[in-house]
Amino acid sequence: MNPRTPGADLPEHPDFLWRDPEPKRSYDVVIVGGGGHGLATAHYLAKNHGITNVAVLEKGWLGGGNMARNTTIIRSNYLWDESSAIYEASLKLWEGLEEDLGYPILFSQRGVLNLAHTLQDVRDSVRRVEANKLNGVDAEWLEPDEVRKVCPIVNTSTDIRYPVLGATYQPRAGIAKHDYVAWGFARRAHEAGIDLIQDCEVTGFATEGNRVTGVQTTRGTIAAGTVALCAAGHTSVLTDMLGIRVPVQSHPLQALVSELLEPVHPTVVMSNAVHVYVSQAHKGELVMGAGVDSYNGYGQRGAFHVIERQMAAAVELFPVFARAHLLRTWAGIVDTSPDASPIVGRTPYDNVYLNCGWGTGGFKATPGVGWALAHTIAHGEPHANVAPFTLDRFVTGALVDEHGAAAVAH
Amino acid sequence: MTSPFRTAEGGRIDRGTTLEFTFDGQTHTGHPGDTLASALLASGRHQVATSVKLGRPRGIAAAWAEDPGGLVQIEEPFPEPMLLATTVELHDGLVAHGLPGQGRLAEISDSARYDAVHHHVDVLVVGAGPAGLTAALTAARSGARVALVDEQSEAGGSLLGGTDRLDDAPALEWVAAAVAELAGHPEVLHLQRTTAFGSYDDGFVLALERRTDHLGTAAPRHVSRQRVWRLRARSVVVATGAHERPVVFADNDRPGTMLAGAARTFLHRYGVLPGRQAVVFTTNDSAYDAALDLHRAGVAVEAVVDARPAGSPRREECERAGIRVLSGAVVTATQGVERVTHALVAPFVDGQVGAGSAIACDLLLVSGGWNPAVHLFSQARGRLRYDEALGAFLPAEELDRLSVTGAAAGVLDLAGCLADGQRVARAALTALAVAPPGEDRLPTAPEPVVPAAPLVLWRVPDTSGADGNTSFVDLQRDATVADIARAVGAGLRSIEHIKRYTTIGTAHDQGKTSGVLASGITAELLGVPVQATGTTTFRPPYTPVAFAALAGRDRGRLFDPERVTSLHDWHVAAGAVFEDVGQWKRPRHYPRPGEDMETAVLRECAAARTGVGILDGSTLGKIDVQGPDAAVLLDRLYTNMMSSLKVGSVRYGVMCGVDGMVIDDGTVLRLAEDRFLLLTTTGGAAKVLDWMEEWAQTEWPDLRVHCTSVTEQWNTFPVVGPRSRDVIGALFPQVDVANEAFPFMTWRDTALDGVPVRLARISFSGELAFEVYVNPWYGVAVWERLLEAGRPYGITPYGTETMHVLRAEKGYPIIGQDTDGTVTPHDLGMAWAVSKKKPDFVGKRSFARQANQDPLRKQLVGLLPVDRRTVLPEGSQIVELHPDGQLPPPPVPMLGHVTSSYRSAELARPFALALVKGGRSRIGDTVHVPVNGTLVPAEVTGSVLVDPEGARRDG
Amino acid sequence: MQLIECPWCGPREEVEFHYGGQAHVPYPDAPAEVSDEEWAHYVFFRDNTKGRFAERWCHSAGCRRWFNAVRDTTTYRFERVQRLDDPEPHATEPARARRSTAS
Amino acid sequence: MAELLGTHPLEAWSTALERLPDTVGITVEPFVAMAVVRLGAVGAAASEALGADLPTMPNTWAQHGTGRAVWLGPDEWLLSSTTETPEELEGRIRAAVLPLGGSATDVSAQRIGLRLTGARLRDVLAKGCSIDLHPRVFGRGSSAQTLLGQAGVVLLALSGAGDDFVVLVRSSFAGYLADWLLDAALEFTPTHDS
Repeated sequence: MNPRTPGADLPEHPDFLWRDPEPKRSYDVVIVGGGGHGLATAHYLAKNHGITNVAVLEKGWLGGGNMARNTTIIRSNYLWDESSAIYEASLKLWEGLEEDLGYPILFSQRGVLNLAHTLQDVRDSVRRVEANKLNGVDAEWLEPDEVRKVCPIVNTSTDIRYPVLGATYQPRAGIAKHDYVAWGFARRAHEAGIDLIQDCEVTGFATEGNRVTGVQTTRGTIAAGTVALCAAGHTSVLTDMLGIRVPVQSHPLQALVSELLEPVHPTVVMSNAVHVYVSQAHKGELVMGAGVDSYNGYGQRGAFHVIERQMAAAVELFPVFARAHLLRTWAGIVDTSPDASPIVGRTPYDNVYLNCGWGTGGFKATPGVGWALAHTIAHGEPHANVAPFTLDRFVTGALVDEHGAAAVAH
Repeated sequence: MTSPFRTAEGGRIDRGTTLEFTFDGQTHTGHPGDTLASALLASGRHQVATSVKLGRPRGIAAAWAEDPGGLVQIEEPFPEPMLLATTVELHDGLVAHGLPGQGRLAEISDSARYDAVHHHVDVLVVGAGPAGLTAALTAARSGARVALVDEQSEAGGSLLGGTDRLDDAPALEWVAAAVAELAGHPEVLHLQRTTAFGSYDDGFVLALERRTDHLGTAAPRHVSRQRVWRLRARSVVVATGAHERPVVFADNDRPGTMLAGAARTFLHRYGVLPGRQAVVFTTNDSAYDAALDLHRAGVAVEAVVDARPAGSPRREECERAGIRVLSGAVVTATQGVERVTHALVAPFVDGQVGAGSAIACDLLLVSGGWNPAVHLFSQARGRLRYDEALGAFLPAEELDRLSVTGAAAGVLDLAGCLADGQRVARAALTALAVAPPGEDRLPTAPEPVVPAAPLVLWRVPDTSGADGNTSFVDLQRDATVADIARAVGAGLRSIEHIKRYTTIGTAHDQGKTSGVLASGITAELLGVPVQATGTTTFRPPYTPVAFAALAGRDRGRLFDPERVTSLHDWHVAAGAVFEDVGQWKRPRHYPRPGEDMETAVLRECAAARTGVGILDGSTLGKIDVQGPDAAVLLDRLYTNMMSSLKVGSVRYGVMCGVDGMVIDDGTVLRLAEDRFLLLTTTGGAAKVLDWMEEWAQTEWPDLRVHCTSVTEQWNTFPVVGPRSRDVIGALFPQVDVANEAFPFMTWRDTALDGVPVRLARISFSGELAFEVYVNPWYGVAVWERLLEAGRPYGITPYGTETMHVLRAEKGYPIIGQDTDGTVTPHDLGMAWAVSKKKPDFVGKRSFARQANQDPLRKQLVGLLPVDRRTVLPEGSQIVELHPDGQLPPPPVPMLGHVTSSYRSAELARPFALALVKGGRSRIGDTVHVPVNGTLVPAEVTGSVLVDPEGARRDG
Repeated sequence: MQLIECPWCGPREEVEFHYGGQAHVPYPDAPAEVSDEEWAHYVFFRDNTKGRFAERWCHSAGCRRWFNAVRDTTTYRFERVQRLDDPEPHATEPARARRSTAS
Repeated sequence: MAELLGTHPLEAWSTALERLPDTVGITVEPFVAMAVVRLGAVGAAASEALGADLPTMPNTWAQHGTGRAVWLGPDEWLLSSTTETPEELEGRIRAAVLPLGGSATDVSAQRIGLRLTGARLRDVLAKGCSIDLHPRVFGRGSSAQTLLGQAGVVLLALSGAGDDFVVLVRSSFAGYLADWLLDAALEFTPTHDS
């Protein structure tokens, strides 16, 4: 028999992951949302703070939202101090996560290139690289010939519509296998005695003054000492129940995957001007993200013209992709905020914490925000890494405007 | 090589022509009409590849897109990864090989053409089988606009693989007549080799037409290889048939194991015997046709193994033919190495497997029932229900504009499909208020033998001792019953988790045969109804589509429009180096032979500062604003007062978003009491017009004002420099260009040879300057006249780079370069442009927010590198002065960044503009700018470095 | 890819339209008099309804007219479109009383 | 001095366009005066002032004096004139509609026109125009502002047979659209291998 194709399969999952418990009547902490952020928060509550009387409520299946739908890019080369701080803290955790979780999450630090196609792209890129260096984030500016060395298949010829003028490069950036990450956190949380409750949709909250006393669900009312909302695109559905206004809008964000291909793409490439971001995942499939659909949508699907435009950009920048095949398309629901930065921390309710607005940054922030949110819950004080991302920055005007500064999405 | 398994006659191949192709390095032959798979089978080859994970031999198991076995890599005529041998039409010179797992992309770029076409119809029928053809005929006969698309090379669907008869003649004669009739209807579009791969809202269906693939190297290059049809139908009829489902048992992946229906297709359509000695294992009646047909074709059918205790009414037929029928029995495993040699058959009573025996065979046909191809229905968000009797998922609801018919709707007999296709088409027409045709006769199909109820059997209990580790559910992923059992044992309940744990359904075929099996087996293991387990979501595309096909013609030059001014050809001829500004191509500089950009720009700057230069500023956005309330609208949208501007005068203005951040700036010419001409930034033109219209339409509909884009209506040529007055004076003698007669920030209308020209004293450089506005019809002519008039003064065309240097020396910001969406007019030092008089304007309220009062807001200032040599890279960050010249360890606090930086001919040193925290209060300070590892000291200055007193603008 | 009914031009492809977010969020009559918080709500805060949602759209590649629509954000289906001068009152429930955002 | 010569943005494309077969004919329309008219209520007064009716049905155009009147929006039209200069046209229209609260703007150079004729022309347009151009739907007198490829256009049907159109496009996109059309027409061009 021929040997198996190297790389074309994945490590086995463990023989046991978690059990499906019946919800108890009461928990010290109830985390709403069984995605990456909720599960990571549960893990660090137990690991760092010994808080284990915790329930994670998931309306569907664990890790089934954006966690299962994103393109798994992990990087920390954001412009502003506040952003690079949380994402770099997260990246450092990623670097030890396989060990921490005892799970083969396939974190692969293959680097990320953010291409520049216009003189303004170049200015913005240099600005970001210089800021990253001063913040201790690995970053460099590459000229086109250096870009070609890092990723030979990028079209660096000067006669294309928007020639590559250079790129920022973060060598420590990379990708991981999203399901493995979610399940790694879930298994650890389960082992710590935390209840992971699936098919449990929150239908309302019982409140007394400025406190939430219980969470009403399709599986009964659950009393809660502290509540953390980690519902990403569905955050507004929950905050509407609480009468809290949150400045997030939920949009479809599509992604797609090709068939398995021999290794051709050694890194991660992102381009804003020619909108494309692509990596070649562990089995050999090309994983790509498309643009955010313009309108609000909870449908986990988008319009196909967005995909077509994405393909045009992909073939323009990577001519060798011409006959790769689109195998599957899907969409997540990204919760975007006015300044393209997250909203984490206190709410008008003393015992309710908010975690949303991550837009396209949610996956890469998973361990970082889990760590910080667990700390915030445990101490009743925002962790330094999330402190800047308050809800009331929109009132004071102290935004952390990542798209204003041409931050690279995703 | 010969084709020993080719039948003597029959099939829909052109035996008169022989094609040569190469597979795994071996040369084979076939005929037009063959697929790569049928040609390989004809040569006796079943194994195509080895499996991705376990390296087990895998062969052709089906006849079309549902085949989980036969993945190939195409090498010639052009490398293409991972196609199914069953869907590759054979052509001369085809070179391919089996694919163990990963496909290979060509190193060279694909020169084939691809395109997309929009097409609108009343009724779109997907699938040209019996139901689809009938539906298409009914729709066509009503005179409606119809499209019929089918993925195969010819119409007929399941009829191509059978011996059915209609109107007492071979059914394919009816197919031919139907196709001919459709061709006669002018409003019918009939496309074969066209796969509907995506179904979206409002009757939008995407289909991929493979136009030239089957022609191989003979494909004409000016015709697109593949075409995406963007079909917009008022009503969609899905007649996509059904996929036969296997039953899972030990070593069910061994080559020679094939779906029963596929064997019939290979026999009848391609004239190929898939084996010599067959065992047929079934849970339903349909496989009996395969047994009988193969028997008639000379295959020794050793046994029909029917899992149903009562067997089938067709048993007698088989026994008359001398075929042994074992009812209440199953195939438990296969034997063989690279090809089936034996099927292990055992009695099957109450779900228990008894002692078995081996039956020799080189072909094992399997039928576990049929899965309706509900993909397009499900993609359109139709709900599915599990049908206990069929053991399959069926449409559970009627969708607006989309209906399902025939086998796709669970109708599995020919007469039923014909009637259903007609019924659905007539219903669709009625819903569209189109009168269904009067004359719409259906062909008569023979009465079908009433079939016995099928048995729903997902898997045969594994008695091989392998514990389900060789009972394959998803062959492409090497995923087995044991894997599902492990997933369930791990605590997983959701089919989505099971899919991710086992990777079932994630491969090339996206679970066409494995999806429902996985649901069934999972439900069994969990002890829940299949309905509760459900399926994973069906997502587009139905079958894989090449990236290039989706990119279509939006590649190369057509990837994104290139916008140019009427002078573009002149710029090219003048040797300009261009810069992309939005979609515009703008000359960045005009190097002379031997000049690099730096020298060219220094020369161009010197000309503008000491003599005269000329710029093509035509890309600036221009908006004509008219109406009695025009001034009111401008007062509300600009931070400064525009209503007080006098007719004949010009004013610079700034616009902010509601958040108080600068979004655009430019000059405003008041043409009349009720008319203004606005100039915007090049990149901001569309945005500003949209912005103005949005406010005017949605917020202040009472205002009597109209905005019209006139960006391309006017060429704009700034003539800049101390000698500009001489040039303008010379070309327009009728205009009094004296400062008193024609002061700064005013405009005058004049004409040149009868062509109206507008002159405006606007300066973006601080120098004496005149902007010349003219209809672009005459742009080149006027530009050349200006050059002519300027020759005595050495008039020098300059580009955006010089424009930037000149404006930066004067501290004029470029919105989007010196601002980033977080900058207010005050931050730019433009409080003077923010009206104190106006009660309100868009953005004003935000200025009062706490963060806007912060003394440490970033402000625009100048930076002068102390060494007078270093050109600070734009984007550089600024830090406090570190006297020891060493940076402390990170994080190092940052003060701001360099937004613009140039070498100045005028200052004879480099300079920069920067946004610096509390910048204006730091003027005079020295800060550090890290540049490639060294700290460059720079002095913070005011932002206006040249002619701060503004003495030059009047010449 | 949807067909969107422009109240003037009739059904056109989604790509011809520009999305304008929540409808019926009026510019404050006297911005100078509203609190920072009220102002922030006008500038940054919009409903993010799951289900029927009153929105603004502009037929930007066609007649360039803005219009209102009621669309279901879960199915994306347009329930109806209205010209801005449509006298009919808009079709969404009034926003419920909100808690303060300050914390 | 010599009189100022007009130059057309598509001069460089003229030979390529001339080579096209009649089934996909593309010719550059001569420069004509064009003006955008904005007018709230269109009634007898307007018709009288303008000396002609403005089409009030969306997606239509009508002959207007020596030129055309194209519906662009509920209060917006594009008027052209083959006999007036741009200034004359704007001046006349503005004078006529100003008293009625309207406005007029010279846009003669804002767009250029291409005449598209031939039996396969609809197939060419279908490669980038998403609206239904079937003569049953888009017959003579129909017009649409829409996208052709990635360029915004105004499309006019001049015949009832779907074989005669005028496309108006922003001048700065003219080159892109010409390239796009030539590329789309390639398969209908009896060609040497391209």
